[in-house]
Amino acid sequence: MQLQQMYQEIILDHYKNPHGRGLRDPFDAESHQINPTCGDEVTLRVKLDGETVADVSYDGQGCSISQASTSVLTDLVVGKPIGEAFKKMDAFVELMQGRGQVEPDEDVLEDGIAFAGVAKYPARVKCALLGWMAFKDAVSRSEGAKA
Amino acid sequence: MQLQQMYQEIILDHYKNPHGRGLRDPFDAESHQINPTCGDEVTLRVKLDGETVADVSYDGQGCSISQASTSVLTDLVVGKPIGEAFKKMDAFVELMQGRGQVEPDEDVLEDGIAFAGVAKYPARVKCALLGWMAFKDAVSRSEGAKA
Amino acid sequence: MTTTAAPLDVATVRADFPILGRTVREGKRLVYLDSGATSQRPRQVLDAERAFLEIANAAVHRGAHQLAEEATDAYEGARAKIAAFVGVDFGEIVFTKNATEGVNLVAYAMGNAATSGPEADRFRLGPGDEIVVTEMEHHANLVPWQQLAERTGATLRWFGVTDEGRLDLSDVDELINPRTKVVAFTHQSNVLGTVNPVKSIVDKAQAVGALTVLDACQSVPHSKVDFHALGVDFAVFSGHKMLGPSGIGVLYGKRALLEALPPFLTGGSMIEMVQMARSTFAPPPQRFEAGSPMTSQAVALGAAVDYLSAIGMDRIAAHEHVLTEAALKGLAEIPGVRVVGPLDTEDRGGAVSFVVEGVHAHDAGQVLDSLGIEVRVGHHCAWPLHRRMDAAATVRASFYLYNTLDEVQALLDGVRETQKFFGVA
Amino acid sequence: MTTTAAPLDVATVRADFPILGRTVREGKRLVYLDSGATSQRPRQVLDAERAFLEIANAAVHRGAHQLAEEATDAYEGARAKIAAFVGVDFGEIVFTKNATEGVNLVAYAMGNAATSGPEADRFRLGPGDEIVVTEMEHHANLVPWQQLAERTGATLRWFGVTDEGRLDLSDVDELINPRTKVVAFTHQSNVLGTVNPVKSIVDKAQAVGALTVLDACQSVPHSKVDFHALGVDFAVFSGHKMLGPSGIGVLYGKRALLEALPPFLTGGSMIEMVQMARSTFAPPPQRFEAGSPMTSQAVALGAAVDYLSAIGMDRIAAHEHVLTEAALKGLAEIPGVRVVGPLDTEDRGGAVSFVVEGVHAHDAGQVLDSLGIEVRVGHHCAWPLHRRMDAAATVRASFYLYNTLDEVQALLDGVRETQKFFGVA
Ligand SMILES: Cc1ncc(COP(=O)(O)O)c(C=O)c1O
Ligand SMILES: Cc1ncc(COP(=O)(O)O)c(C=O)c1O
Repeated sequence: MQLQQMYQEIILDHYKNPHGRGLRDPFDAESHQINPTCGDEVTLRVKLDGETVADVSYDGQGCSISQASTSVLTDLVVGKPIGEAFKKMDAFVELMQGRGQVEPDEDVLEDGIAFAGVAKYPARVKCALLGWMAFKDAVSRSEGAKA
Repeated sequence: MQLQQMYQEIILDHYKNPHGRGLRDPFDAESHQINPTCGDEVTLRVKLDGETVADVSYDGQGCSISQASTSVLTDLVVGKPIGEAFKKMDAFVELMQGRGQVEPDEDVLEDGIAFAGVAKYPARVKCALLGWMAFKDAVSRSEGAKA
Repeated sequence: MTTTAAPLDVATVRADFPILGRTVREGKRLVYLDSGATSQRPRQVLDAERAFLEIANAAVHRGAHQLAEEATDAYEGARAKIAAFVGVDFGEIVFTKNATEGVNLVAYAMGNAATSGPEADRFRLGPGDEIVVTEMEHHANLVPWQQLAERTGATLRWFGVTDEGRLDLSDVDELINPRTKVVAFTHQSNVLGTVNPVKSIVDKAQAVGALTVLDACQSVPHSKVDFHALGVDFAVFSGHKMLGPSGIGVLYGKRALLEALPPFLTGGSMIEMVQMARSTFAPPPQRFEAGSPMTSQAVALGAAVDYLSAIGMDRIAAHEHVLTEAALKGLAEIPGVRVVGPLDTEDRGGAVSFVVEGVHAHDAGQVLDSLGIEVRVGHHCAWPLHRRMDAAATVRASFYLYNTLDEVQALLDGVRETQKFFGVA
Repeated sequence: MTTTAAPLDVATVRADFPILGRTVREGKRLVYLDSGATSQRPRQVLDAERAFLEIANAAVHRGAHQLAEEATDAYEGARAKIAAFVGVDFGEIVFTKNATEGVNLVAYAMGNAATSGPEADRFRLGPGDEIVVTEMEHHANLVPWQQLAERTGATLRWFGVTDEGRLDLSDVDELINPRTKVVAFTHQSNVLGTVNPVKSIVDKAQAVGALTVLDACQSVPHSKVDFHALGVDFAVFSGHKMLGPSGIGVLYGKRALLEALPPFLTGGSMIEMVQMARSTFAPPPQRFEAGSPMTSQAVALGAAVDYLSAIGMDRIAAHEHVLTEAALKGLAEIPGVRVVGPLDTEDRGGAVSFVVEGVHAHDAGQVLDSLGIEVRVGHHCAWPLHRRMDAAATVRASFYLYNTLDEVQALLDGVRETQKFFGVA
């Protein structure tokens, strides 16, 4: 059944038990993103330590896809150099915009590969990217603040 | 041939030899009417003598239909009581908007019955009514001026 | 509501709609419950538009040749039909691209009164003047008024909504006051289904000399509506929600008001006289139809109105009433489901929005979609209303003449399935 | 102009257009020479629209169900095709109801800059600023600028036209000056056929920091047009003049400009966030597409672009070139006929307007119509141009890919017949 392909166990697990959820101090920058079609929102904070993503904390409301993908995000980027985090982001965006034609690399995306099925539903791609857009925005703000 | 039905000899005669053409003094009111789709225009003056249409004079540019119908107008209304002139106008308007279904009364419309064929061409009805609209407007202005 | 006419023969109706025969998602039969967003088109409407395009297509109003005559007749004939359908005069109907343009037309034209002559005085707005809307408006009947307020310095005010999803009229005499210039409100909410008391709001507005603008997008397609009887000054609705094409909407305006209203979009066909430095404008409705119009779309909307009229708006309303009642009753029986909007069918149309506790609307919609049930999820362009009703997003089922009780049952089963899938029941 | 491609097979093309098989006025074969007003539609375009409506019709962008996905893909797929057709990026194409709305959108959005943030500074206009148009504009690219000037206090100025029907550029350096904010002009005149030197006007405008708005209504349907290569900031064209449906037009805008441009029509689908008191707006192109869009019409316009591309715009231009040359040559041979516009085919498209001395255009059109020849008569929404060319009204024949040399001959014979009927030759 298609539905199970989309809602992989991994996604439902992250949805029910989100990693790193809650807004924490200290942080360098915060971003608030909205999905205008459904009103889903995420507020996400980034704390950098030199070139490393020291912490990502977030809060928000939204569907299982947006919540789970933000949870996976924290697993993927916290503790990583910014460059590597952005590579993972690019890989995730490519996967999501691939309409189910892109083969995900588990070494890069880890639990993120579970979203491959979501990529077949264009209306849900925005959900999966909501947290990532906030992350991108927050990093550029914190870099901007430092520059 | 349909064309001859539309362009009755009477119409072409009035077009080539218009009656009462030229702007004259004295007059009580003047009206300027435009056909916005083709830019045709008529300027028409009315001189009333009590309840009687003493004179109608006009100038303008336009197609054979608009020019001929204004020429016929002067024949029909000059020297007539306003009430009778308006009855003729109503009969002419009814004829023109009748899509060729209205049988014109020669006693009322005289040469105006020649326009029966024009009524079949909705895009030309405005042309045939241009002078009449100016007449109606000028009479109401001159009555307004006197009231 | 009772009706003496024979009930609708849904099977016959459905046979007119080619799309209803298709399947979705691994061969599931299509259960289309999203007519509140856009309706489907019967063969009769598709055929009418195609016949026009294959026989009489030409520029309307501008040509003197036979095709242009035939096209103009078809276009203006459609206007006459549509005017009769909503109880108004031929010259009171303006074609727009959608209802949204209709609201914008009125709002911008009012703004243009600032640079118009004294005939436009009653449309002029400025600081101290008030514009009144409601908290249940679709964005289409809210944002244009926010913008008009911003451009003119007028103040935007609004009616609240009760917990039951009814308009809160308790402060009506304070809200509609001598400073009020316009009262813009919806006839039937696209989320709650609520039908508002138009006549009494119009009476209040008229008493203080305020204009009324009715959003009739969700009423005209589903019941007999007569704008003259309602007494509103302006009203808008959309073709695509009433079996007609996308790309065409209707603005109704009282003749005397349209005659005094300044133009909005300008260009060809709406002018009286043009010089390089200035222009004058044609009388309505032409004044408000700049450029080449939606010709074949108007013809098709005329055919849609014929189709609806042949069936009868009362029968359609009665049919939807039955479906709505079944949906409300069925949802009430499912624990953990909250209907957002009136729970009974009194003054209520066939939009049924709900929340499945513990399941986000997007996720619920996905499960329903996997079963072939096409509903809408989100805030349905009524975001402030969702905030008011304490729902981030809802699932909305909306019914039309081609829906069946079986489909309502499929929805109810689908909701239970959703709860099971997400482990909340 | 020469082309190496094989010439157009007109007979095959004509077979695609159902309407061309009909007769008019007592069984006369239809000679349709009014494509400048609106073109006819090939079966391929009609079929594409119908297939969409019978299979995938749904509200786009707002739904998460399968129909909505398919409809959104079809709609956005059409945008991609149309963008490629005029050499621009996907996100630079905004769908409007017609070209007229496109010009109004830019003009009103510039007006809205007054109440927008600093990002909109470059669109702001006021007393002392100048808007430049030309004397050969269609009302659609003239009246909206008159109105904008009136609303903002800016000054409207214009290029004149020479006796030959060319833009008079002698005062270009005076007209386009540091006070100039916008230069709006036509690519190809719908009356004269004149093709204007876009690139050199754009260069002048850019040198003073003025925006350019190109009316491409008569160029895009008839030749290969690349807006990026032309360098214009904004451009508009209409679907119905290029084998597509009525009710859809296109606004092109450079990405960076669209991003900074304030909204025009407001409502659903164009918002980012809505609260009762205020809203923020989506990025382009959505920001400029309020309300339910022209979904099936976009799909059909995509099919029209496919059809035109398959034949090849160069071949279409070459074909029209042959017809125009024959018409100009033939009319020159008839005493008492004056062509209004360039007499040669250099930088000239296929609109051929003329005056039959002694016969009003309406009367000439009537004789032609009685012979089955459908031309347009009047001022063709370019009234100031007609005054300038000293013609109250003209007869206009306009050609497209489905017209033949036989039809040009029919026109020439018809003109002689007209002279005979009215006794002027
Ligand atoms: C040169 C030109 N500009 C603008 C327009 C207006 O196009 P539309 O009526 O489709 O908005 C037309 C056609 O009518 C035209 O020929
Ligand atoms: C109540 C209501 N008002 C306005 C609209 C806007 O209609 P449209 O998108 O056709 O302009 C809709 C539908 O989307 C609606 O349901």
